[in-house]
Amino acid sequence: MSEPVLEIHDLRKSFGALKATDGVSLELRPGQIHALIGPNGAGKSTLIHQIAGSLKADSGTIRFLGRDIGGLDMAARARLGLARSFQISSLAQEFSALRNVMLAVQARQGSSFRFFRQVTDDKTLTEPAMAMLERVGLATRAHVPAAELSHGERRQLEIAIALALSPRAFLFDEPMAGMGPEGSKRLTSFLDELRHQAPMLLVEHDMDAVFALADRVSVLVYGRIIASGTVDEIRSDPDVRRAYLGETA
Amino acid sequence: MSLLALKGLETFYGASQALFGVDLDVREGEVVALMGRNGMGKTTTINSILGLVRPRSGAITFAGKSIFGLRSHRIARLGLGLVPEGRRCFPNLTVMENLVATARGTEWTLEKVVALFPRLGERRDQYANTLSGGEQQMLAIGRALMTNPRLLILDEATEGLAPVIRQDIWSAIRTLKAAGQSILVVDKTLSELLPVADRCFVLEKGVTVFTGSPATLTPALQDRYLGI
Amino acid sequence: MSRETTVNLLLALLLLGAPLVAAGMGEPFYVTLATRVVVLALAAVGLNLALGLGGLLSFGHAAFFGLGGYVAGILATHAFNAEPLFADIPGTTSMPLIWMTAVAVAGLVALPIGAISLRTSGVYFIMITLAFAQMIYYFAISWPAYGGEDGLSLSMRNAFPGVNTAKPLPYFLICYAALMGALLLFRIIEGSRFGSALQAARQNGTRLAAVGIAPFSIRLVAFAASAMITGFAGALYADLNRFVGPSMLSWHMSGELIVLIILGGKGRLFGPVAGAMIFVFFEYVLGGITERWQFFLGLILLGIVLFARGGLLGLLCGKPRHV
Amino acid sequence: EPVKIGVITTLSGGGAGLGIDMRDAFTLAMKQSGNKDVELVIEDDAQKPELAVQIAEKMIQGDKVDLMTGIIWSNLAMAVVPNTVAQDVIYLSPNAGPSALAGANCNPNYFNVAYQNDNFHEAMGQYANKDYKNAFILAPNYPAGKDALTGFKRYYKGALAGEIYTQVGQTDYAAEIAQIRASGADSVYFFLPGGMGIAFMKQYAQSGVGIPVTGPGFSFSQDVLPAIGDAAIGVKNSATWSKDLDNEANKKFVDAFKAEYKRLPSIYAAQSWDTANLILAALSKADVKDKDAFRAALKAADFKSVRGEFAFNNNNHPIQNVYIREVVKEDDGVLTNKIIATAFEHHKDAYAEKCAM
Amino acid sequence: MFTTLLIEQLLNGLQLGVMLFLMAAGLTLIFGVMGLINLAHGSLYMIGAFACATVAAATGSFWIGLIASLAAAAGVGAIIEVAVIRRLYDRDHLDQVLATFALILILSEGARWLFGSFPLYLDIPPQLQGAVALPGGGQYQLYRLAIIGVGVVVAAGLYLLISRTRLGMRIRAGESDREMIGALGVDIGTLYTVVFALGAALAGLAGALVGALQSVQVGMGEPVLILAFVVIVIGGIGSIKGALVGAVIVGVVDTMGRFLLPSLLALTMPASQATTIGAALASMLIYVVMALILAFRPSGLFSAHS
Ligand SMILES: Nc1ncnc2c1ncn2[C@@H]1O[C@H](COP(=O)(O)OP(=O)(O)OP(=O)(O)O)[C@@H](O)[C@H]1O
Ligand SMILES: Nc1ncnc2c1ncn2[C@@H]1O[C@H](COP(=O)(O)OP(=O)(O)OP(=O)(O)O)[C@@H](O)[C@H]1O
Ligand SMILES: [Mg+2]
Ligand SMILES: [Mg+2]
Repeated sequence: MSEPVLEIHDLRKSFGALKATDGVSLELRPGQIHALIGPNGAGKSTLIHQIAGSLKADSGTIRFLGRDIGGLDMAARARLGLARSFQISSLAQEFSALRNVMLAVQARQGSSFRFFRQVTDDKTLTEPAMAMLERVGLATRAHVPAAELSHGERRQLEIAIALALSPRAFLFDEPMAGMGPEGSKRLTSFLDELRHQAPMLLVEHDMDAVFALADRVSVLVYGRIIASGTVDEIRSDPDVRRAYLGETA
Repeated sequence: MSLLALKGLETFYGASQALFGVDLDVREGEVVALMGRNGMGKTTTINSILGLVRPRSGAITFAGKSIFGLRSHRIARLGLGLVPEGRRCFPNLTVMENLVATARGTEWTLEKVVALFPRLGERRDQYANTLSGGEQQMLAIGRALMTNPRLLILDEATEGLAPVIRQDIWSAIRTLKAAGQSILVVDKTLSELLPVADRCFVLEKGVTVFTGSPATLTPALQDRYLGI
Repeated sequence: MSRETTVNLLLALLLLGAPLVAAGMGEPFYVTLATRVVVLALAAVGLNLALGLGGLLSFGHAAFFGLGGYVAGILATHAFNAEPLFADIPGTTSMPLIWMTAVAVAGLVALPIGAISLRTSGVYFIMITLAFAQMIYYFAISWPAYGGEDGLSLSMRNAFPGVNTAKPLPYFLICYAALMGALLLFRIIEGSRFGSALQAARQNGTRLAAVGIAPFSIRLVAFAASAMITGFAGALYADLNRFVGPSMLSWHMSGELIVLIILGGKGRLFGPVAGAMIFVFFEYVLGGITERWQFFLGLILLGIVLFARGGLLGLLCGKPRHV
Repeated sequence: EPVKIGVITTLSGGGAGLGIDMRDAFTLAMKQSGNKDVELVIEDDAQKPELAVQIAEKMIQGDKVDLMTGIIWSNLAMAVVPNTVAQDVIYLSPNAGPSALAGANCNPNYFNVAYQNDNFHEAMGQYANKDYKNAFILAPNYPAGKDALTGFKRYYKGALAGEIYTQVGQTDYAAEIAQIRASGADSVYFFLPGGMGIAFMKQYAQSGVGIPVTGPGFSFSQDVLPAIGDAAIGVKNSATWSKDLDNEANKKFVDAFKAEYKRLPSIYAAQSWDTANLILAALSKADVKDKDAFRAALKAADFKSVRGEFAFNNNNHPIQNVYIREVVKEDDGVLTNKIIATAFEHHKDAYAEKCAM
Repeated sequence: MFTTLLIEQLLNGLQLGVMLFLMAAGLTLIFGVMGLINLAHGSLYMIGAFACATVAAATGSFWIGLIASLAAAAGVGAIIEVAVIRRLYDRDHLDQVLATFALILILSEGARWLFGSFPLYLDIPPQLQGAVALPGGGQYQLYRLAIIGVGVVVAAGLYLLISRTRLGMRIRAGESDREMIGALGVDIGTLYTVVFALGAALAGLAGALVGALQSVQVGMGEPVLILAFVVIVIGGIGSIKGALVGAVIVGVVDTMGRFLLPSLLALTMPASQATTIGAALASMLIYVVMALILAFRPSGLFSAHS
């Protein structure tokens, strides 16, 4: 099997007495969608934050593309090719949807210390950005300021921004949240394609999506991975059913 | 008689119109589902009811009284409890403070809410901005319950909740319904929503395009209005 | 042409035309008054880069304004007294040299101040920048070498090759050209990749970092560039008044620069210009009418905040829109 | 064509009281003279140097004034005076006499009708020799404060129990008062203008430290005495003028001021009154457009000063007496000063020698 | 000898700190808790002092003056809130800066219009004159002790109000999301008017109490404004405990700096130079301390929500 793109070993983070992640290890391999599920407050977002660099881990290692990225800040990790979406959308509110995506395109192209060329006439920015909006179905809303988008539309924009970074791995924190039934369906097939572009660590509570997409599922409870395996293994695991799934599935 | 009734509601954001004539009503003791694709105006409708955005024309009555144009605290005090989209917990208040700051009435107490969501009890002195997404969602629901509303309005209240908790919430909704609580719900999971709803309203581009019982919302209609 | 462009053009023409007419009618004072508008506007354009685009509400920009002024004052004094500055570096009365020094000094001081201040955000940023400015202010008041509280008076205006700077109109034109240059620079920066990143940093720093652009370095560069423009304006102000004193460094000055920006319209190209025009105009006109002028100035400012959202330009041109 | 006099003074903000006294006395003197050929242009500088500069430019370039006067504060004077006199406009200072303008940088267009900043302090230093051997001195940490203590020490021969520079604008003096109490001083000399002085005096009195206090006349002038209250009674202070100074001009002035404004005049009013009368006297002798003649007429100082004998030194600063006054409460309960001694007669400032005029 | 003085100066610093807290208390409420940048705080402080001085002069009683100062400042505060501030909550901080800057101009000139340009007389009430013996032989002024007492009581009261009552929770909730607290049935508009008036009354109280130690004149509020902001920010916005600690740090640092720096410097340089340079450094000291604290703790010592 190929080398893992992302490799986490024994990651820990405490808030006071609370162990939000308590010795988490996992791997993400090329072409893979690795779903991370678990009850609310289990530490899934905390884990994403630590991988993306918006929270500093107390201990443990994070290797990305064979390199230890534990000492890098969030921006540096993003430049290496880690794209993340936020559980609660986080956008440049005054910028239009298009400018939001252009920002990502600009970041991917390299230095932002360019003071002269005007971004709006720069086709190397606008065209790829527009293409991304088209892919997520937001093209008609391209010129609407992010603040005026509906909740679901903002979620779609988050995805478009992550796409525009052409990352080497995606970290998605509940991308389905806020999508209507139709949106969820579309996004599910969209993510399915996306795995060929880059592997993905997917945090999601929408079990239909998880079971449809995941190659591997890890279950996080109270900061620890209590089970990890294929969809079928996880579905039938009694502990997981008790702690998380309930009587569905 | 309807507890809440909307007639021909139109709402604008600045110059752009979001609602073009929404009709909706909720009867006493009923669970009503408000549905529609993303961006069709569900949240705008709810915000218009509560006076969070100012509707421009139409009529809104609650318990026989017109609440159109009233300030939102007056509307809320008449007995509307909101679980808003995106949770909107008060980040600089602790869990406990979020719950008690706006509490009114006696039916739902802190103990009952904690019994419904034990997680909130465990986190009672933590600031809301450090809660996990799902914990914030529970908090928002608990907070609305503690205002003991006559009509509870849930805007995507199960978003981001783990399946077990979601089941708890739906069963709580069923319990509430059984106790005679009126509820207006927006939710994307039809499989869970339709069984509890008494009636459905579907919005498309800011207009009510369908009204009827869940049974009459056929798969064909679902496909047409909701894209399923 | 958009409405805002038209309004901007009119403001620029008005600001140029009025002093030309005044000079033609033998009213040199109005030229001086217009120069004051121009220089204050320039200082505020500098601040607007940090504040309007970057959301960095610096309450300490008077520090850079005053430093620019003191650079001009100190260099000129040393040249006048023929005393070397340090070792054998002499003073100078050449404006271009003074300007370059002022810009460099402002930038160099802004870097460490910015590097420390940018660790904080929001109101803490306001206060820490104020703290640095206050340090410099108290230092200037009590340091006797350059006049302390009494300030430094220049015996004459510094020299610009080929221009008689002592005359109001040529000096006005120099300042006007500087302002237009700064505005052009502002416009270009605003639309550039750097400007995009800077504005995104204001709206949502986390978002910016998540796409791989570190907000800190973007903000730091913007803060320093902003200080440099304001420092430049300070040097011009010193020559305009032929005087520098600690009041240029005081928090009132910082506050006044902020007020100019809000009055005109925050983050808008000509906001500082419009703000400086109305502020100086009212200060001048009311001061001539009544001894209670500050009372009425207050009422007018209050009227503008309450009823003209987004300042004067907001009133004239509506909300700004990003493409 | 009338003679235009530009008056820039502080009419708003915390320091407005001084400027208002200045302006009121000046306009009153002009009114009483009956001279119809004088036109006053009065503007408020709000105690901001840059604004004062702007107004000065306007008066010179726009109003084309012949003379200027009115500034209260040293730092504003330093901003305005050098440029004004360089444009060959005559400036008469009714208050503030920074040392920088008295020595090498003296100017024939600059007349100081008030005092050189050090004068009051020198007088108190001189007088302190009589009773005190161990003085504690304090002033704010800015040029005028340093000039003040330098001036005091120039004549004071005893020892110093302590010397402190306080913060500009400081409002709480508990720490300094504790130091004074602990210092073993036999007297205190302080120069703290405006609100700082009021705060210090109140707190000093409240603290119960009994060591006698002395100060320059500004801190016990008519504009601040009511605010200090009884705490000021008995304090000795130095000044070139006092309400009870026994001369014809002064009686006329005090009566006229009281009648017009229903309050007692302050030192600033007195100096400003003198400035106005000096100008009027010069105007009656020379044409203001003939600068040389007019400067000579001013320099002659041929007017009746409320301060008694008054002449200009080579640097156009006064030669005058400096008195020691004591704060008393009059029968009607009003606090005021009474002269108890003369510290200097025909006093000249220390910088005149450096002036080439 | 020196140690007694040192102890006395420490006490002075502490006292100055509590006095600063008292001056900052109203601002803590309006700025720290409601999140409104109110530059006119100093003007409200001035109004309190003027009202107290005027009424005390007319009635002969400091205490009636004190009540008048509370009433006047609260009244002006309420009017300001309803007429101006209320329209600014949903605006940018910057609009608040401009509006309250305008209010400074209006209130200062208005006060001068009403009360004249000369400083007013206000002395400490006879009941509080004199000193009390401290254990250990020292003496301390009664009035200053009373100020410490009031400061501590105000601190405790505010702390309880903000963190223990439902009212306090609602105020804080309103700061973070006005719309939402309204949608939950709280009349946040009226609540904020009341709270603003309360903050103003506290400013007025401080003006009256501290005014008896200072010069009561136009412009007296300005240095207070900056210091009050410094105190709150050092302590951490929104935290009453922080404001108190911040105030005491500023008070002690400032006092000890003024007292010790010149003598320390005198060890290394001529005395006359040491006094001026020492004084210069002392005046910069609190800002240095503030910059240091914020550099290491970017949201103050006890930020309520970091
Ligand atoms: N800054 C913090 N201080 C204290 N506790 C925190 C902080 N941040 C997170 N926590 C706690 O850590 C736990 C893990 O939170 P996290 O957001 O990772 O959960 P999650 O698995 O993403 O949950 P959800 O599915 O509800 O989003 C939660 O109980 C949360 O309350
Ligand atoms: N603050 C706003 N300003 C301008 N337009 C807005 C604003 N909020 C929403 N809109 C627009 O109003 C329309 C209706 O939005 P609304 O949020 O009500 O949709 P929704 O049905 O709740 O969608 P979702 O399922 O995505 O939450 C959308 O087109 C949206 O872009
Ligand atoms: Mg999460
Ligand atoms: Mg919605």
